[in-house]
Amino acid sequence: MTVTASSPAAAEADAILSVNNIEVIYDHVILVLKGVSLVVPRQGIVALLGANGAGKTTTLKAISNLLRTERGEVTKGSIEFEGQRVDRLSASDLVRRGCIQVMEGRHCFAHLTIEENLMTGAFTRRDGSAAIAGDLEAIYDYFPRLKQRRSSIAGFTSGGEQQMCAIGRAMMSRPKMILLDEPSMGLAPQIVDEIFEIVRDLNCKEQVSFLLAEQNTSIALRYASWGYILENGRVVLDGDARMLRDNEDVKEFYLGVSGAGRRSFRGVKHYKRRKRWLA
Amino acid sequence: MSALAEMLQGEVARAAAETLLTVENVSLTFGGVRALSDISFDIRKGEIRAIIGPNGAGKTSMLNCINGFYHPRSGRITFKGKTRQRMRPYEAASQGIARTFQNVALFKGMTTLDNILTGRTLKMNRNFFWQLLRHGPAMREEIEHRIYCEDIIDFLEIEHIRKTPVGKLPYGLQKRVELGRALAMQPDLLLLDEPMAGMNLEEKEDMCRFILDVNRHFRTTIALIEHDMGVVMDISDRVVVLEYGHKIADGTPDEVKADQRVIDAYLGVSH
Amino acid sequence: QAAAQDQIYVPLLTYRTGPFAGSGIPIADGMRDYLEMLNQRDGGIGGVKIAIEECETGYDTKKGVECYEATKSKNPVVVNPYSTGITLQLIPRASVDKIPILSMAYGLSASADGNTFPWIFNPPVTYWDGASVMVGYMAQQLGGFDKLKGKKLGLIHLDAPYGKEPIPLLQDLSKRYGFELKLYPVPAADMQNQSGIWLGIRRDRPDFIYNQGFGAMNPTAVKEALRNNFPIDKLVGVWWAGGDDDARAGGAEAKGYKSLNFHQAGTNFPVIQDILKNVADKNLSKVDNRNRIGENLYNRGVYNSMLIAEAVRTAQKLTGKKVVNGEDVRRGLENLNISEQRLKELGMEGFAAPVQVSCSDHNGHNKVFMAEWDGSKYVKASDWMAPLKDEVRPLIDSAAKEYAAGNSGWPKRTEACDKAT
Amino acid sequence: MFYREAGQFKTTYASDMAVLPILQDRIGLAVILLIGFVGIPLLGGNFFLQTVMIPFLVFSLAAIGLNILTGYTGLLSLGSGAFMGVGAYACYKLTTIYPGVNIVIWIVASGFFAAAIGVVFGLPSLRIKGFYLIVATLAAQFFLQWSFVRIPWLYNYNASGAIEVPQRLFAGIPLTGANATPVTRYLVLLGIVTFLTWIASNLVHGRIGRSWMAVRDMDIAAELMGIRLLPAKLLAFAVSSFYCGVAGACMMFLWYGGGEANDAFNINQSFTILFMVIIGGLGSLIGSFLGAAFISILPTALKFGVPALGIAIPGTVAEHATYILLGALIIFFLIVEPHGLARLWQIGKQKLRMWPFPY
Amino acid sequence: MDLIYSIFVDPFLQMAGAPDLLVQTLWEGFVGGILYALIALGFVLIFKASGVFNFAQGIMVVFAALTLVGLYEKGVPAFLALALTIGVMFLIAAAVERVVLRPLVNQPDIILFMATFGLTYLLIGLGEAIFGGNPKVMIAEQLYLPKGAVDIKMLGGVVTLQKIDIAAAVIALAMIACLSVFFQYTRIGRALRAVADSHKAALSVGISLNQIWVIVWFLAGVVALITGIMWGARSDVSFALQVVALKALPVLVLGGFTSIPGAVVGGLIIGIGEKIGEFYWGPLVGGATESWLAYCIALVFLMFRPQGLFGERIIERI
Ligand SMILES: Nc1ncnc2c1ncn2[C@@H]1O[C@H](COP(=O)(O)OP(=O)(O)OP(=O)(O)O)[C@@H](O)[C@H]1O
Ligand SMILES: Nc1ncnc2c1ncn2[C@@H]1O[C@H](COP(=O)(O)OP(=O)(O)OP(=O)(O)O)[C@@H](O)[C@H]1O
Ligand SMILES: [Mg+2]
Ligand SMILES: [Mg+2]
Repeated sequence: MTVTASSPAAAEADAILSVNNIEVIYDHVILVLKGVSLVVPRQGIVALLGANGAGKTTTLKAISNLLRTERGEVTKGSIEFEGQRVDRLSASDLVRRGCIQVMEGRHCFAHLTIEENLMTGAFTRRDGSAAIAGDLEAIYDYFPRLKQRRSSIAGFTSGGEQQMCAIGRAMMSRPKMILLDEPSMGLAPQIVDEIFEIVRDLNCKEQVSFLLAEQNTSIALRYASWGYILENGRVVLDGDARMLRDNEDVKEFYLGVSGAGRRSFRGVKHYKRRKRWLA
Repeated sequence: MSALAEMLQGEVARAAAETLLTVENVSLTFGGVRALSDISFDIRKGEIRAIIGPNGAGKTSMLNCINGFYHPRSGRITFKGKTRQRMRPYEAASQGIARTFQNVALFKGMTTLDNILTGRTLKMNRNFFWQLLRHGPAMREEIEHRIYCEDIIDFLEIEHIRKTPVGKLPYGLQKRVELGRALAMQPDLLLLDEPMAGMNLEEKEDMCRFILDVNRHFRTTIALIEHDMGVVMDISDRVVVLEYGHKIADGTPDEVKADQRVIDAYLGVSH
Repeated sequence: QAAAQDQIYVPLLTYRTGPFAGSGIPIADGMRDYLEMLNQRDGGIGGVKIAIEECETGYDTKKGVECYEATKSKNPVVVNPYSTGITLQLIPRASVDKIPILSMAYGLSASADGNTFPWIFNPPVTYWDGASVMVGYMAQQLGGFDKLKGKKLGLIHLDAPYGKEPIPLLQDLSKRYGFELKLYPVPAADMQNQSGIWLGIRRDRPDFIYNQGFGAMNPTAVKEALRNNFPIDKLVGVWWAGGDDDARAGGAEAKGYKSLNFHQAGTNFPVIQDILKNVADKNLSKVDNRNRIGENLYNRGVYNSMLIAEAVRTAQKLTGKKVVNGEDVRRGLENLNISEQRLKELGMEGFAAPVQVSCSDHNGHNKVFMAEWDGSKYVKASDWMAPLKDEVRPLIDSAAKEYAAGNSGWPKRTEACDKAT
Repeated sequence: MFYREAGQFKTTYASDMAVLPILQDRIGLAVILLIGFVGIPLLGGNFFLQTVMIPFLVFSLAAIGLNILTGYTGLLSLGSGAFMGVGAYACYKLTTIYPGVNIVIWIVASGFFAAAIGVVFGLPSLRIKGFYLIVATLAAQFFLQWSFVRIPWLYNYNASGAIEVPQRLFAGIPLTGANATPVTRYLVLLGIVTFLTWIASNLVHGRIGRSWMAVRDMDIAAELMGIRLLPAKLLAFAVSSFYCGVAGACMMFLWYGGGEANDAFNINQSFTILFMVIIGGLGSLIGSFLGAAFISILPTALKFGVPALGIAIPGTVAEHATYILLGALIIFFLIVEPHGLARLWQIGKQKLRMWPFPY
Repeated sequence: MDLIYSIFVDPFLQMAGAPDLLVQTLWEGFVGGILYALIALGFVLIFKASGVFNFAQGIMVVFAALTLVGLYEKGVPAFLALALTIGVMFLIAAAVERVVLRPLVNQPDIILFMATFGLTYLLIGLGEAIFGGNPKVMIAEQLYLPKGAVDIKMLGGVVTLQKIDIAAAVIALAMIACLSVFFQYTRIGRALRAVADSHKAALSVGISLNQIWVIVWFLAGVVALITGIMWGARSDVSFALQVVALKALPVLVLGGFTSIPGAVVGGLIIGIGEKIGEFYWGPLVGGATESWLAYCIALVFLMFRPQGLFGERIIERI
């Protein structure tokens, strides 16, 4: 059963990003995405949810054109950013156009210092060093921890610090759209909240759109306006975030609230098996 | 049902009397950075001990000290009654400490099964010449361990990826394989570094179940780093809280949850 | 069709590529052009066309042996390996395959012993001969063998078996005549990077230096000698260190650089004129520039092919057959006797010294001379000098014995010797 | 469709852990062995055996050796040429000192000498990693090569400075020396290669192979799993050098039949073997064979095969074309499949499995 | 006893006895080191910018020098030939980027290393096909490189400095200074280091590898040309020159793969070390030690600093 409520017509008209029925194959033989379509409205925050291996990361990489570096390719469908086909561009072209990805698993430049890492984010910018320095300060304000560690070699910083660095680095490019892959991973709860606050901030103040692949469903749905649930390379459910939050199945399996409130992790039953939307 | 649970609890409590590992006054610095200063705590046999704290607090560094990857500048670590200053990581492994890593550190070119079998290395002792033949005793040994690993694979429900190279697995499964590899070592002390990062609720629940089962059935002592407070508070017996390399709290989940310093430093208001 | 019944198949293992191509190209051109000239001018040897086939070795032993294997089935009358490494490989095979090996003034010195090596020929001289001439030359310059006492001879050599070859002989001679021998080995990887070696030479100040080098090592040595103010006329190369390119790198200042030689450079010989007329003019030569005909190494190729042709001719005479095979040419080589008279007929008067090879002596230890670089070409700068055969021969005999002993199962010579003709 | 495991159930772990669990693969291997031991000696001429098959087998052996070090253990080495040299000289010394012992025994035994030397030069590998390790192995390469010239005892003080291979019999037939026919040499070599490949396959599929791969993929984690790095790396060096050493001995005694080892075992040899391993596929035994075939046979095939087709090209042009073509093919194959021919082979099998569906 | 004397005492007595020779040896070592550094520089440039260990640098040196001399022999005036050669190097850079690097982005180092070997084969084949295998004489004079030597009387002897060596040192040092500044203090420099760290991450922040690679390979090509001129002037221009490029390996490793100053310091240590070693200790073991001494020197340094003198720290974290 597909609960797909058709996306709001307004968003359709002013989509910053639209992915139309793409198929992705790795290594010429492994079919991972089997027709995924999604739309991110301008100035929207869209969450991409799904279990491990559903294909969230793959979708984001397909959009940012990083697939090719992993011997994957988009074999069908099209991807449009601001109304133009981008699936034949290079990753750096896309960044220049204002769409940047924060990769899952941090990927800082290990041998560069934190500050140099952040500065590489500004590589495509042409608006002068004063503006860049200003943004750098802004990022240090968001992440004071980074300021403390600014001259440390990134490879030696802690996992969470690297995660902040990766997010900050992407923000340095002043994008119109950020593809965030698991931003909350490895961050302390406080920081997670802060990050999502930043997301909201950027979204409101600077009109940055977001596509979030996130495992922390409850927080993602709290901040997003629209959500897609991916399973096995297909979109199985999508809808308004509030609607998804109220969906019983989503509640049960993604939010962990059953009738009696939050479940305890200690009491998890062995035989429990999640209902799959697809066989 | 609850009787059984109580019985289990009681057993845990009895075992808890014994300490497995004590950390005394451990300090660690990198250049100018004080990663750990004067940390002391202990881990009792059979318990689940959580280590929490903000990013960069020194949690991972603490685990690294325990299994010999970092050498503390001062302080003592006593494991199973033996105190040591410096030791090589493989010595820690051979004494029965296994761990998983924050940044998945699987052997990317190998299959799931091979990764888990690697965990059995210390338990395999047919010598080089039998290995050359891979028949007779060597093969028997190999099969014996294979059976053990198959049990783990079964337990972790990763049968379907048994022969897939792990490099291409999604992140969550990689974490699970990593747990399997650590379990294969049949450790006395299992160190888990953010085992649930990057998982959704359901997968976290699965993971909790595995951890609890391991703890209950194999009596494996577990030290756990995790940022999901729900998980930590639910499954751990005692919690240490670190901040900027200092210990700021130590106690049962409920005690810690109520500690004002912990709330300020780490939990924030929403929890 | 190369091995057709009415042809004499002469494969040429050459190297026009690889790091030693600089020496390989002129030699290959010379060898080829002389045989081609015979085909054009005389219709071959004794009326039988020569089927010439080049096989590229790149001076690489593996490829060389491949070439040998590939040509073997086409009944070659003689094989010229053109690399010591390849020669060493082919020596044991020759007697089995019944193909004579002509390694002209290179290869295994011991193979001069015809009793042990009936199938291998290395005329006209061995490296030991060359080194002995060097000592003789030094004595001559100083005014007699008795003046050698207390002098220093440096040997700069490639640090490989080829380069080390003269050492035992020079050691013997240095003991005998009381001069000091200094060794300067140049590692193959550092052929073009000799400044360290030449510092040592500066320190030791040898009176003469003998250069047993090859390829890129030679021009570098000449340049380094100049850089280090070593008197260039005291630097003498073995014949393989006498390429035009070797000296040319030093420019005009290299004037006076010497190299041993057993044939002349230049085009002033009827034989070279014939090549120009019958080959180059008909555009049958592969040389990229006509001026290179007559260069030293080109003429070496010509000389080499002359030996081949004469051996074939001798074989035809001995057997009465027109189309000869490997065994016949082996006999031809054993009876090779190129006299002054014959040289004249060949258009090589003054080009080379007479050569004689015998059943027991596959080398002949023939005369050589000193060629000198005059700034643009090599000229003859001494009389023909005979090697110190008495010093060389015992060394060859013992080396041959050792070789046979080391290769247990080395066959005793079964091939009969022809009566001297 | 034709290649799939469907219907082949494994009821024991032993059968699941077999190196070739699929029936079709086992049949394929049997066919290859049959062709190798019977077909080729019967049908291949001497030229084919001598210039194609024998070099191919020798290089395969060396490539297996290097693959164990570089492909399985992740230690980059440019010293394999010299380790082959050690094997060749060891075999030469052994058979000249003890001429009575069967040469095949000495060929295999010479591997142990190479292994010992390999261990010595492997010692720095504990501290030095990645491309930096090249230096340690290059030191081995150049130092050993230098010793081959500089220590006359190694070549029995021969005037030629070369290894002079004496005639040795095997079951009454000459196996080395001038009188040995290519067929005998080929068959014995094939026997050695088959045996050693079987051993290598046992090693890499067992505990030791796993610990090597663990060291390769993440040495820190491997150590934390209880694998001691130094012994594991040194063992890899030893086994790898053993294979290279045997390959070197085979090269001198069964292929070259003597020669200047200084020249034969130079740095280019080391490079060649490394390329075989990379082109073939790091960490794959089949890859070692495929790589050896590609790099050792292709130039020969181009050189002698093209003229045989009736296209007359002068030797030099052919040589240049060979270089250009070989270079282009290397790049081409890397682009098509960076993980080497072995991976291409696997993907091919995968496609066969799916056939007639694309994926 | 004798051995100890000849190892530990005699060489130093020799040094003291003939200080002029010692100075000369040091100078030769210095010059040799500078020349090594030039080759190593080409490697470093490419390694720093793409993490590619460019085996083809040696053949690029030969190819550049051959193009220069070959054009001159065809009658092109020397400086025009120089300009044309630079153009050719640019074309090579562009072609390499397009054909080799772009499809291989984000592949393991060793694969890229292997690809550069394919490139080496290609260039050898092309070079020999175009220019022939004959060695050629470098047109040093036509390029107004100085000739001759300066003799300096000192320490009771004469130390000879070749003018071309002095020129080589000056040119090399100037070039190295420029490149260091470029890498350390410019935006592009930082981007290059990022690329070397991780292709994928660099792509994700929008660094366009394509342009950068062309720039860097072109720079390396120019360095190769200068190297070719300098080495060619020392001996001649032939394919054998390629072998010398191997010597850059210990230099690189010693200095650290990613460091431009490292290439110079490494070059000097190796250059001077091997000359002194060969000159004073070489005769004890029969000479020709230069073939391996460099590697052993580098090995000794590495045992203490596994990342080389100036290399980036090796990051071991879990
Ligand atoms: N490079 C690759 N080659 C082959 N298969 C791949 C590759 N990368 C990913 N896959 C496969 O694609 C599928 C989707 O993976 P993806 O990483 O997109 O999942 P995900 O939804 O991001 O999961 P997670 O939440 O664990 O990050 C998985 O089954 C994975 O095995
Ligand atoms: N090898 C090292 N060299 C230099 N600094 C280090 C090293 N290892 C850790 N640090 C520093 O020590 C501090 C503690 O790091 P650690 O990784 O232990 O943090 P953590 O508590 O695990 O944080 P997170 O939750 O973000 O993973 C960090 O600031 C880090 O930069
Ligand atoms: Mg993902
Ligand atoms: Mg951590």
